[in-house]
Amino acid sequence: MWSFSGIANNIHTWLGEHFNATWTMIIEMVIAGVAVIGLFALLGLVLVIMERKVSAWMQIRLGPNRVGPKGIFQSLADTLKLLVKEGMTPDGADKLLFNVAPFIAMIVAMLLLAPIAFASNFQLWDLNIGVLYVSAVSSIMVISILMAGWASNNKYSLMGAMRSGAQIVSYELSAGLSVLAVVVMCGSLQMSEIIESQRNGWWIFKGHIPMLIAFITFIIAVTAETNRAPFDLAEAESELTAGFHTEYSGMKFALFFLAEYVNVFIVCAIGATLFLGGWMPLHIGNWEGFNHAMDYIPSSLWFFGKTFFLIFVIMWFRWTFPRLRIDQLLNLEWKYLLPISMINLLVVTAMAILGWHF
Amino acid sequence: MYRETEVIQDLATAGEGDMVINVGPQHPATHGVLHLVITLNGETIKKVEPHLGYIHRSIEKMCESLSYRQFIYVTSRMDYLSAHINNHACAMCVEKGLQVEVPPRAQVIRVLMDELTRIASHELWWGAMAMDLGAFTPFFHAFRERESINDIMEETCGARLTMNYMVPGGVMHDLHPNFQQRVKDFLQLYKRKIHEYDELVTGNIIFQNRMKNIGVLKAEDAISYGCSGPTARGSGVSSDIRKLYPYEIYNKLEFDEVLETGCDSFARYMVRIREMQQSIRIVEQLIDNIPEGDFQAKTKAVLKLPKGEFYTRVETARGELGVYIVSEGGTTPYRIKFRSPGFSNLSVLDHIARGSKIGDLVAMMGTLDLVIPDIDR
Amino acid sequence: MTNEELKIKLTELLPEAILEDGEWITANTTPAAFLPFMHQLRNDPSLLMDYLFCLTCIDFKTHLTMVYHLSSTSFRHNMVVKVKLDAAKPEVETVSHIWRTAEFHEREVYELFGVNFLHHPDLRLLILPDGWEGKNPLRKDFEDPINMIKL
Amino acid sequence: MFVIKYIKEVWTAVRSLLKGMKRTLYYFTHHKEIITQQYPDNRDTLVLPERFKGEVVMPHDENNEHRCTGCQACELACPNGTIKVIFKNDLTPEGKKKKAIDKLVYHLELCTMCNLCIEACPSDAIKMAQTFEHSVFDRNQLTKILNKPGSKIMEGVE
Amino acid sequence: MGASSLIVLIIAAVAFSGIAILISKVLLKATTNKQKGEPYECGIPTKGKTWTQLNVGYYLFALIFLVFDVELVFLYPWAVVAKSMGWIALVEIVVFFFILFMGFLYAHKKGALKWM
Repeated sequence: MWSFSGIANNIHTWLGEHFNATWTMIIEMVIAGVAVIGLFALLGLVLVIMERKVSAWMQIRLGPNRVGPKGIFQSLADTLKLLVKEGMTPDGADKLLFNVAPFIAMIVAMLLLAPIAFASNFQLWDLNIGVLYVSAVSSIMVISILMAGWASNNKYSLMGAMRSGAQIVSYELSAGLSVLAVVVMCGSLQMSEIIESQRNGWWIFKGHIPMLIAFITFIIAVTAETNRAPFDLAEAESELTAGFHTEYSGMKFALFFLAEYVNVFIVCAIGATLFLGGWMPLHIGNWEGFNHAMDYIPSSLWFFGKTFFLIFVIMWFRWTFPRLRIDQLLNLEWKYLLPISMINLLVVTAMAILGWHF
Repeated sequence: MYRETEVIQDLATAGEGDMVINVGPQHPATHGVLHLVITLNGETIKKVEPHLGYIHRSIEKMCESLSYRQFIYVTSRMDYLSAHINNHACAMCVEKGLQVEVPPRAQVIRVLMDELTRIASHELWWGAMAMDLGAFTPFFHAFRERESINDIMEETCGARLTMNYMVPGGVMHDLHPNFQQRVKDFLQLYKRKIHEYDELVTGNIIFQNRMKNIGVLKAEDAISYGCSGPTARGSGVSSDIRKLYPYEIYNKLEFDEVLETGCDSFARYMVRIREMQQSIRIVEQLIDNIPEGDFQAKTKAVLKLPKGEFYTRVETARGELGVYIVSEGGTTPYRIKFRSPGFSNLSVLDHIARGSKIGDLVAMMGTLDLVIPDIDR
Repeated sequence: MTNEELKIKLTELLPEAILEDGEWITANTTPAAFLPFMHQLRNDPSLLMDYLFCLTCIDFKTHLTMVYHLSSTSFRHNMVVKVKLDAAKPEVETVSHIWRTAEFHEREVYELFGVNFLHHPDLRLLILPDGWEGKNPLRKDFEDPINMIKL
Repeated sequence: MFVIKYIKEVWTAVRSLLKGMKRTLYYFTHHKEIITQQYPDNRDTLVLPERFKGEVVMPHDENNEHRCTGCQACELACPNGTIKVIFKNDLTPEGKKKKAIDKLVYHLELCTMCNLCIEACPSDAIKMAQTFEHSVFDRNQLTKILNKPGSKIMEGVE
Repeated sequence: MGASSLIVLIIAAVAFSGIAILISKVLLKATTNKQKGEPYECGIPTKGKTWTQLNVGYYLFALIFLVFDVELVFLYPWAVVAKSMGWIALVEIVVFFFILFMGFLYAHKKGALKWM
């Protein structure tokens, strides 16, 4: 059967036959680098057109439909437009921080790709603290936003940056707590082991209602962490015009934009891995025939299907809800999500010890 | 044409840790070229200072050189969302001076058009306000209904926004033969879709939290600030000119003056939502009972108002519009004053915004339903 | 209160005011007697003119006339107050502390007609650009050769 | 009690949000409800109502004759000075001099489509056309001469 | 690929962004003028300094966050072994959460969780 891990292995053995060990490693690194860049660019293009189509259909309009068949090349055209725009730096800005900020956003987004299992046995680095790594690295994101907002020398940017600081920092807690629910259940921080523990069913089904609550708090928290509506206070276009990236234009803006979308993809991928079984196919009890049929679908398709479903949910939020106010946003976290996920974690622990799950 | 000295003055009065920030004239939430200078302490608003005049065209001065037939068309450009009602007010004021009796058919047509305009205006307000709060989808949903009203207008009046349909003595054309059918279609569409407003916006918990107890305007303040229309009625001040000083055939119609006692942004929101239903009620009463007859009274080719002063008040979608004509007996008005609802409603913004968050300011501006050409004239 | 009753009441309040009939009673007063009269209109328990719905000015070339349209939200009667001002040096007391809406309207009249409102809390330009000098646009003698197009 | 109130609060909030999501999902799946028009593509089928006020035109019949007597009623009626009538002297067949319009200049860029000129015209010489694509690269092109070159007034129109 | 993948990813991110910005620099000739360099504030020149002290009402959040984040880091190793340790883990975490929750309630009562 065709699979990503097969391709990776083939390349590895072919390189091993023709080159020595050092060269093999270097070439593999180059291939990996090019592959992630390609994935990055492709994700940006796909997610942007997806967002535009989803929003259009929810808003009873057609959406982009001129560039290419059904408008699928629209985001390519957008990229070209952004390429030829001037990415200028305002006169009063802190030039170094201003120009470094988009790089940091990109590096964070890129680093988060490392522990994600795209298909069975297809993972850049299966480190044994995968979940902790994700929550550690993702909090660097706030630094790039703060840098961008501060360096712009623009009042709107500054306020947007301050807002997002408070926001991302707060929502990290409930995201972390809901991730811990899964960790308690399977007793490991390693991505591959978490996926393996879901061979006989996904955690969202195996863990009953507490797991569902954990999943919902996770989705809400990561929506807030990626600055997506209804938690897009850092941008809040009707209040702060464009928030922290008001002064950014051209390619520097595009990098922020891309980083945002890739972040959405990553958090959805994490969510899919932890709660929906990653690349694991859907298996129901002992329906042998059904389970076999499901196994024939490639694991990468399962992974991307689940991830894109979660991305759709996050887009769905965006195009349905009004934006929260900053104090309400923090109220939601501190008065609702945090206590709920704390109690939920206790319930999950009790369930794990009692073995009240499949 | 920014006023540099004024911004500096605001800066001078700002205290320690305060930030003076300009919202507008190029800002997505001000729906036009409104310029607010806001003094902020963190996220909390300490002062809001509107600076106007970016699209002031001095319509009052222009009207002084136009004849009584011509000046009506300029007023479409004031509050362009209730252009019809503006024209209606001017036509009524001229008729008052000429002492012309408007035929019953024309009266009914005018009222029908006014109410359709009111619905269209509130639809746009609804969508735009939801957009201010960050929900984009309602805007397009509102436009679906608004568009069908615009189509009706286009068919009968020949334009979609600045209709120029009212003339002194009646209306310019008779109704289009399709008019009744199209309006009935619209009523059906509206009734089929009205519950979506509730699902998408009104009932939404985020929306309610953004609106309730925000921008509290007490009744006595509303009166003192000269608020009118939904802004005043949200504070429980009865101010519907259609009820208090009925014009045309409003005293023969059955409709309620919508009053809410919440005094906050949500009350103002609910007034407009319920007002749309009252307008629907009026349209329903009239659409099958349009009397036959002339659509325009006979008037002279050149109109001359007698020496004197004439004042008419009408209820536009935003509140009370007063047209005050001072005539010296010539063919052009000596002085015209438009008492626009937006101007008075804007003056209340500073009062209600103090002490609230910057996100609330946007919600408040949304519920005041500001149309900048109406404020600037 | 009907117009007739209003007329009797107003003669009581301010005997020297010249009352005109019309759709609404018009009381002509002088800048000197103006402010106490307005106070009475607002506070007299049988009048309670608490709603100032229009405030404007008319340039009659020889003089300026301030026009105040008042209404009562409790009794629903309306009336008009007029004050004649000197064209060369128009000055009148502000009413912005009686009706808050007057603050904005008076600023508008100040810049468009050049009427000086005494004791106004914040008499600055509202509509005209900063540093506007010269004549007031709504005066009859205003000429702007660049922006005004004569037909 | 506090806990029950808390849970109730959360539940009503979530339900109100789900209602909104149900509505958007409905539109996401029902593409028949889409109302946008594909404007430049539907030019051929786009029919504007006959009363639509697009621009002022002067209809000519097949003999290149119009109905304008040059009475200037439209010029007077216009609030913006959009129409200017320029005269010339024509010779009638009997050899007499007769005043007739040379050019009826119409400034589209000034026109507010108020329809007053059409209402004022005593001989129905002008009417509103249903065109609306008026954009040009040069503002001068918006100044139009309504009567065609060499056109004459129709017989019997006074 | 192991830890070396992090180096690859960082290089890839920098290369990607750098190349994109370089391409856009190459593709156009930038012109500058005074207005262009001004910070955007709705078309009005900014008055006053942007980099001033400002009251964000956020510093208290930062402190509370710090408390909770440290707690969260402690929870990760606990979570891994919780299932194998059995009831003792639950009791431990209940006590831990109880103390934390008291602190949380204290902060709440003090009004530290209100946005100023």
